[in-house]
Amino acid sequence: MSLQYPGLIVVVPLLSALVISIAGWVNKRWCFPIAVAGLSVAAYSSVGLLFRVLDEGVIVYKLGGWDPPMGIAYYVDHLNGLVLAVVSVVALLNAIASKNSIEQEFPERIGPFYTLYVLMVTGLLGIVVTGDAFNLYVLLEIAALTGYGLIAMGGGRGPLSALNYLYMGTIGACFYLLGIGYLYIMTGSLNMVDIARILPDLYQSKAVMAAFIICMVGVWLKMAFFPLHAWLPNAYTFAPSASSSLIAPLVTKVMIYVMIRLILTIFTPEFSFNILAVSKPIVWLSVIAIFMGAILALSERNLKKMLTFIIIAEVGYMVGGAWLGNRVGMTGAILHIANDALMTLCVFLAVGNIVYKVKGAEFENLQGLFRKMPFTMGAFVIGAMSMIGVPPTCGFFSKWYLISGAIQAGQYGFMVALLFSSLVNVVLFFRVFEICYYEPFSDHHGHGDHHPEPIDEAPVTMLVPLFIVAAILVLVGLYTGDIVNHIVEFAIPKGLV
Amino acid sequence: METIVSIKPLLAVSVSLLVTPILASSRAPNVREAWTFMAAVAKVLIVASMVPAVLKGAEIVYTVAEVVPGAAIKFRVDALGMLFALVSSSLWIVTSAYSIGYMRGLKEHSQTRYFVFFALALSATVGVAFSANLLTLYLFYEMLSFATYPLVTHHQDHEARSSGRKYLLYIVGTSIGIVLPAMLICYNMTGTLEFSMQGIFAGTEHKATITVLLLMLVLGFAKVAIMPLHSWLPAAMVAPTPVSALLHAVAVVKVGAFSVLRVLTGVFGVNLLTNLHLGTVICYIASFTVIVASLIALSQDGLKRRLAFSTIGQLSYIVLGVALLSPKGMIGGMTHIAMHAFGKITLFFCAGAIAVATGKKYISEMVGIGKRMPVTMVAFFIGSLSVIGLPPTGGFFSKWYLVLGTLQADQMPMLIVLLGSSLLNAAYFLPIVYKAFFCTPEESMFENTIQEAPIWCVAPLVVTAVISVVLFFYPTLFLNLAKLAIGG
Amino acid sequence: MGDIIQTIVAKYNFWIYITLMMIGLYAMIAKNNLVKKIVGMNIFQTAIILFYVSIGAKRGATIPILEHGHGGGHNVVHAIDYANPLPHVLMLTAIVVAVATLGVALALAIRVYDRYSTLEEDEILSQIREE
Amino acid sequence: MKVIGLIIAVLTGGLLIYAAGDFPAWSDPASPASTYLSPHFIEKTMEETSVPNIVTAVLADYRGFDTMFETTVIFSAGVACFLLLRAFRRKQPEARHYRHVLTGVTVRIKEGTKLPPSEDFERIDSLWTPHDLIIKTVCRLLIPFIQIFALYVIAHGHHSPGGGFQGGVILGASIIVLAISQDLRTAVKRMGEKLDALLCAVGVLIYAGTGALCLLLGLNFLDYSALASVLHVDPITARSHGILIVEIGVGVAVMATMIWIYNNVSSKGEYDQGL
Repeated sequence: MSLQYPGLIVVVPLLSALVISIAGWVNKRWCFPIAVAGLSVAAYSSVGLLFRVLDEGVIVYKLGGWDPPMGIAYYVDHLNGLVLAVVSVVALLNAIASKNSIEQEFPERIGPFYTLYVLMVTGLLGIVVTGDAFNLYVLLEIAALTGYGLIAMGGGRGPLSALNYLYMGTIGACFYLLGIGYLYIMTGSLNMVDIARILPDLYQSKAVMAAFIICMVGVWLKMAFFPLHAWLPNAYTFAPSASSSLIAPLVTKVMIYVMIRLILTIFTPEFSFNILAVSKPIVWLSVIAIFMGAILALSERNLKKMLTFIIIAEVGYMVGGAWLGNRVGMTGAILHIANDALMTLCVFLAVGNIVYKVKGAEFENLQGLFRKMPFTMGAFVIGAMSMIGVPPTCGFFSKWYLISGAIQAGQYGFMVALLFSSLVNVVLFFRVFEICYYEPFSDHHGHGDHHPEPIDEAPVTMLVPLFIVAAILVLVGLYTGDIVNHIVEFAIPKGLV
Repeated sequence: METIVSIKPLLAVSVSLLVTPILASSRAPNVREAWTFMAAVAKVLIVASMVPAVLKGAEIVYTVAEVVPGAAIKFRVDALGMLFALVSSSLWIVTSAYSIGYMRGLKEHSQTRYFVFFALALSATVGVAFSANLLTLYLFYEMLSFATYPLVTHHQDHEARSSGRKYLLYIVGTSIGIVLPAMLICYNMTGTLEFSMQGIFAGTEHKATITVLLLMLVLGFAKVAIMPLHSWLPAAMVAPTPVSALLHAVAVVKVGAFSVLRVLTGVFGVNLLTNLHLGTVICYIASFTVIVASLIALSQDGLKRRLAFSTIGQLSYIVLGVALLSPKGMIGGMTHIAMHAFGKITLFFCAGAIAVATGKKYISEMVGIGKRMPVTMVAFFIGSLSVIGLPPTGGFFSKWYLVLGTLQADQMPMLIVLLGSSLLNAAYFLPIVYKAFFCTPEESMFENTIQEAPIWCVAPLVVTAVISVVLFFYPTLFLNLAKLAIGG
Repeated sequence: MGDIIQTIVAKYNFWIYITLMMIGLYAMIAKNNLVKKIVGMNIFQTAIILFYVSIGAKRGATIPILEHGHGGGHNVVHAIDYANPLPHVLMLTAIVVAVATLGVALALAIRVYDRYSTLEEDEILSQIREE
Repeated sequence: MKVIGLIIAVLTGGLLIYAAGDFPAWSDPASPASTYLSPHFIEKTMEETSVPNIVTAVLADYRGFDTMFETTVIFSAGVACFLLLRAFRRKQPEARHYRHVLTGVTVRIKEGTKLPPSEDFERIDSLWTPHDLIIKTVCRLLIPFIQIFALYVIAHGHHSPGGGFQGGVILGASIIVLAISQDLRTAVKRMGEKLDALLCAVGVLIYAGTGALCLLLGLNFLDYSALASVLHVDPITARSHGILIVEIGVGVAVMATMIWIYNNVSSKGEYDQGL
């Protein structure tokens, strides 16, 4: 069976999404177990696949039995093996954690909601696993369309934000499609490896350069890289908790993966870094992205929205790291895909719990939360520490590699931006903690346990996944060395030093 | 040198970490405090069990995780680390006892949280002591910063919030903004962060870069409170007294001092600093802090604030001693970690005991208090002597070696600084004791009946005072450790 | 001069699609009405579809359906006689995606209209500011 | 915004025009696109899949995986529209309008109440709905033909332009015509919401299920030659049959989704009054 893992990763969620949509019309209570079962199989196969890749190297899976480049093939190497495992695990944990909030927020629409949820995961996994540039586009649109639906469920300003996201997302995806068209017209192929084989003769072509630029811009739009980020904050803020804690950790990260795939596999580092020679400006752009993300986050008075601006800064980390043009920076960027997905999940799940209990994420809703929801806040603190970059949480180590890369590349601006953003994150998160911790202020000097507010925690099903994620943050941090030596090291082509 | 691989360092660090879930979930205060004691005793025993090996010159290492090539999360117990771990873990027991008396005496809220974070802070402190490289040290340094935040802001009122902000701003701001980049630059220049006698820069010639890195690392560890990055320490005095005692006389500030020692001896190495004449630079920075802090202390009326400024000055002794780069000076600096710890914690305990028994916080309100609380004030006297550096207390030895160190290094200005500041120390401590005992009945603000603080408060301070005296007669353990630490 | 004109004529398909695409892109960014933006989006997508389909064209070739179905289909087939089938396949997908996006976009526009009773972006924004 | 839009559009256009210089001329038989992969498709399709319509073969077999997701895109759009628009708490219309079929007299009944179902009265959407016997009858007559044509398009996709998408759209259109010519309620009566939703999923399920069946039979996902043992034909013919099966699935899914989306969008998810 393990030979079929690459197929199962995408097919099982797809089938389970279809079954959910049927089951939704029969009995709503079946939806959740089916979704969890489907996502578990996907998670199991992708972790299994990662271990197989570690043993055997790149795995090619020919869909329909056709040899690439005639047919579509999956290429699973160390890079997407890692991302696959992260995506599927994040999706599974979030599905379990958000059960209650889904039932609370829209009890009537459980069936279609889970259908879209699992379809979105299918799309994201498909984007990561595929080795065909056009197939990637189709899956991109699946992930996007389902994402619009999931975001617009939020009510209020949700639909408007989703519509804006749709415009931007469509432009992004179309740009990507156009870029692939340019590559197709120049090479006649759609298979990534095949394109990479043909391209070196065409490196001087204007059309190939344009293809690269268009693809990049398209992907940047989708990942909300500054200055193309305007759609993201509202879309993520007004989405319901269950959606935002799926979309926020995964979508931008998967798009970063696509960008790295474009740089490393399709265009090769030689072309991206040496022939184009645009690394410096892009790194400076990401420096601006980090600064802007951090500064804009400071002005927010809503926890969820604040986090969305941090995501924009984090996108800057990864784009900058990837474009530093050296091995260490790329290592940092790849590592940060995994780490950022996990820590974003952690904080968003915590916010989900908070919203579930106190019905809002405005700062004034947060008063006294350390007393009221100590477990949720405990996990939130770990997530926040990881975002700040405190060892031994994983956020520290990817930052470590990113900064090392910046030093090696002589891009001190990027180093300063990363440190600045860490410091701003301290301010941001401790501002939240202060509200949760001090307010309402005790008028007396706080002697004696006069009226301890009763603990009012989220249900266990929401807490356990949250704790698992928080624990993973620390564990991944401690195993950074192994991850880098056994996975990331092989994910980057030898040519990049 | 013999190297032993053992899990003991990890156990020593994690014993208080592991106990935190039990502390957090225990409902009855007695159970909670029993666990605290058990963890504290276990910790001391584990640390102490490593002493013989270390005294034989062996090193105990344990690698937790190989996170970054050349910089694992790794423990290494050497003489200097052992000295510090021994001091901090043994003082945890005493402080735990004192905390019980203090917290119950004042009926503080959120005692469970207090004990949990106290345990966390202790884990971090011992972690710093046993770190084998700069990365591990940074890890525990940061952990300590965040674990002590809830302790500093225990009262959860407006004042606590603003102090907490200041605390974070200085401590975390410097560690992320200065130490982290400096560490990364070191790492990228040399490919390692492992502490070693020769330092990691052996063979590199970038004098300017090294100077900048040195300054960044020395000032960046702001817990050592070298001026101008000192003002978090007086602000942090809003914390409950046991917190001030352990953390601001022992754990937090000493972690800062210890980190600087590690940076000077392990990262840069004595030889390099001597060759580049960088020790002198650090000496002048430290001596400035010594003098100015002592002068400010003179003018403080709040007892805890005066103690805080005294601490700032004393911390710079440690840095000064090591920066002299002469063997005697380094021994002095290192032993000062221990000697000052016992002396200063006694003083803080006394301040807390006074607060519990009488509610007084200002020195001007303490005239004649010796009649009311004779035991406490005698202990205070002993503590003062130790901090000033007079026999028969342990503080004498560290001062003595510091003075010898200046002579050995031929640094006359430093000798003057040391002697001058000792006079200042005496000037801001002894009047308190004098006024406490020798005043006319009219001046006395207290009735003439003896009424001490609860036994849980008094016993610890008596113990630490006695230890301070004992250290005068038996200083060999710490002196030997310090001698080993400088490699002789 | 003749060369330039020849290039322009020889690649007229690209100029047409680029023009259409610019129109679509402009409409998506600059138009105030949400539905007009959707229209712009469709023009944009159509331009790309045209671009792809025009890649498939081949001089002197016919549609890529072999003349003989069952039975006599074993004559030699020359690639030069048939148009490139791949772009057509790809664009079937892209058309479907465009339709699906259009459906979702319209659904969202309806929801927006329900809430704000207008589809003009500036009016919606002023309503949001007043909230 | 207008200026920004103009600048962006011009910049993009400029880049594309600049790049177009390197493109092969239009309909150049020597262009890479025409010489690299497409000859293989053109020359080998018949041999490998025994489908004369190369587009169909590439669509459903060589790149069948794309097409499966294409169907999934449609499906997710259907679900998304449903999720976004479907009003679960239906608002009672302020008034209902009925027309007496024989006389054409319209009756307006105020909120809450309704006429008992009877042969004589038909419900109409609004007062101005015209009494359009000709349109209704013509459409009624046309619809069966449209549907038969649709089935032909699906089934004959192997040999002529057509296939699941095209046929499915035509099928869907036949029902939509019904909804337009009569009213939405009539169409929904013929093809209920639940049926729509189920058919959507079932259509994609046929496709994905065929693929999964291949996987269970021991070959890779969507490798129709695995079906040879089930269909009792040789592997090449099995591919041809496999293509037909998935095209049927596509047809079902596209039809149902078209109708579903139309129903939701045209009635704001209330399934009462259409356009």
